[in-house]
Amino acid sequence: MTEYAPHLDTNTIVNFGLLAMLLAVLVAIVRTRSLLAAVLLMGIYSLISAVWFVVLDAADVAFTEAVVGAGVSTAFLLGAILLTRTESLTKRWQDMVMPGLVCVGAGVLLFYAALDLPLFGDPSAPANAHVGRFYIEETKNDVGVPNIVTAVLASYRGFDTLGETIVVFAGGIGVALMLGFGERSMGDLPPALRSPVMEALAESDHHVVLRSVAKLLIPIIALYAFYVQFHGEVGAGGGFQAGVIFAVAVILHALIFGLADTMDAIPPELARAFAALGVLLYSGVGVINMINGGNFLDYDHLFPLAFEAGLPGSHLSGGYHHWGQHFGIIIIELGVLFTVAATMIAMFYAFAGRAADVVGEGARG
Amino acid sequence: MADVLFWIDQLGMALALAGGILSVIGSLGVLRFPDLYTRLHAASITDTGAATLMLFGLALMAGFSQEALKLLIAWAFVMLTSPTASHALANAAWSSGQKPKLGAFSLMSGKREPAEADTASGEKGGAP
Amino acid sequence: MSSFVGYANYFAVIILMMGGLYVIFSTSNLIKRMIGLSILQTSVGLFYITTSKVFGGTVPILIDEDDPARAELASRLDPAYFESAAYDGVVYSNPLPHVLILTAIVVGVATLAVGLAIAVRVREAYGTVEREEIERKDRIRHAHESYEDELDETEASEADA
Amino acid sequence: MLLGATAAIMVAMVLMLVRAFIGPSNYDRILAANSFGTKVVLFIAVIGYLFGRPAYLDIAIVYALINFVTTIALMKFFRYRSLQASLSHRRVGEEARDG
Repeated sequence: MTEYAPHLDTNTIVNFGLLAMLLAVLVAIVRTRSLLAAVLLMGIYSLISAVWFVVLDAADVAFTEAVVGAGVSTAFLLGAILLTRTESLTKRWQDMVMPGLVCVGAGVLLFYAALDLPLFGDPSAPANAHVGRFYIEETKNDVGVPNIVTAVLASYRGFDTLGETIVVFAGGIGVALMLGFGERSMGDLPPALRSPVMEALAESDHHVVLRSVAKLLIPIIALYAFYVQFHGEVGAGGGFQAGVIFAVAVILHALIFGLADTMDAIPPELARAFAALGVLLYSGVGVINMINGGNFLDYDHLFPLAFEAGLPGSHLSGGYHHWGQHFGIIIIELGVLFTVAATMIAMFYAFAGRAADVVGEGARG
Repeated sequence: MADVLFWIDQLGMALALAGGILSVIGSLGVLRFPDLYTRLHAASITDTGAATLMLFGLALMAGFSQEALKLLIAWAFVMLTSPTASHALANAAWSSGQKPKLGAFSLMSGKREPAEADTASGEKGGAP
Repeated sequence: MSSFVGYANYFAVIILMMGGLYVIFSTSNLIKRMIGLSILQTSVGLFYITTSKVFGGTVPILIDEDDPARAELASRLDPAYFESAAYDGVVYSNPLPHVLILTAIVVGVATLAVGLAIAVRVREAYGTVEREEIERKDRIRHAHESYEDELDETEASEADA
Repeated sequence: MLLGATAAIMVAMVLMLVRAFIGPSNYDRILAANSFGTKVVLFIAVIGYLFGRPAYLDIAIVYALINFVTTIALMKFFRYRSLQASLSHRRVGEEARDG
């Protein structure tokens, strides 16, 4: 086998170009004084890294980073800035020297350590040659799903993904415990507490164009979320990305039609219920597998073996279709969709809904 | 038949290149124009123009396939969202009191206010 | 030249990591530090995906036999390299790091939201999100509480004296 | 030719980044972010064909939608400093009158 020597092709050149852009945005984020500009540059930073993931053949990761990085985390950061009322930063050079030295020192050590890593793109690197190769070869006859990443995420590593779904659910509970569910703000706003800007809304802006386009777009985004969910095995996509896209559709509705209308449409109780339902659905599939005699999340036992053998082209009767795996992956991806979408919506309600308390803040020291 | 497909591919690539050049011109415009409203013009018009050229060029290369449909859907969304975002941005900037530099005028009264820029930044090239 | 291409990605990712770390250390504003944290998390994702890329590889989605993309992708690689890296006619990048980073990003947003919620409550409790002022107010509060404890002790000792 | 289109789009992205960095007012930065997002949609579509595997077009579509939502969130934040206020006339009208 010829000794692998990395050489420049278009993929590598575009990769270096994007990394240069990332470094430029990083310098801008470090130097900027206004917190709002930092949030905006953070959106651009996650956008460039999403494109960089696309260039390096990571379609699912690019999907998640594009949707999560630009959409949801910008909304949370803006909500937090609104609630903490800090918009400009004070910078003293004294507290720049020591962190700078520490980071440069750590960077030099990491550079030295990076010299032992395999060359960029080397197929015979231990990770790519043995472990990665196993999953590329075994997916067809174990799970029978074209998208290897979804197969590993949902079937080989199903238990870990259950853990991650519960982590997202726990994050939602944590935010709800600290910021409430946003219902308190939906009470009638006493005039004293109304922030002056609300009056400015009354006559000057009427945003007709924005409202009509939003009315058109919101159902399309929600529909696209389900498309991403159900074609998760064939192309790039899956439960996580679909959940966040659905949450972004609800956030767009809240941004344009006001949180009150959105809470009428999707009440916080519904969001709480669906978050729990998703985790229940996911672990329920595991229990069904155990009832049918398999391990906790072994979807080959999703259906009783006699029933699955009877299905057309099933791998038990000579074909190569893993019906249990297909349906198992779809159902748990649906569970992940419910949990992630409901948790992101509940978190947005918590951040956006809490503004009214702070407006009248002066009560607590 | 093969050379027809070849020429369609070449036409598609040429359209994509034209779209790329148009977006570079648009970005140059965004950099060089004096105030927000002219930059909005430069950005949103060339965005939709470059999107149309490029996505149709790629759809030509994709032929009758699922990719071509996805390209057209992406084109439809860009045409729907980019002008709306620019409109909302202009509306927000205008109502927050950011006056255009060249020849500011007031909507309601219809008469021409002296351009704020003449007094504020003291530029010599005042409104005609 | 080839050793530069081999390590350049790692160096760029390390610079991004250190940039995120610097943002966390140098600012006193809690929200800006959360932004530094998410830069650090994203750069870890970049590092994992750098190790997963196989030269000339494509998205790890299995291409079925009759797809014309197979010939297209095979034509781009020199045959000697192709035999060793390909799996039934196509070179795929390593899918495993993608799975890890996919969930890391979603969990990262959940923890970002919890961190921001903590920052909001800190703001409501202390009236500020700057680290120095929070520490100063803490010291004042401790001094205040220790003074009250002394008062209680003196009253208690007088009561039972 | 496709390489030329990719290079052109990358140059356009860099120029848009420059506007995002120096943009005097925050509205310029939103403009730069919005236009940057649209250029990224085109860039993803082109490199799909440049590398011979157009598997990323879903990401281009998703990005056309998400970019709009981010621009609206930023615009509403800079202008109204509130994420919960409604922009629709009906609701605002009632609140203003009886508020």
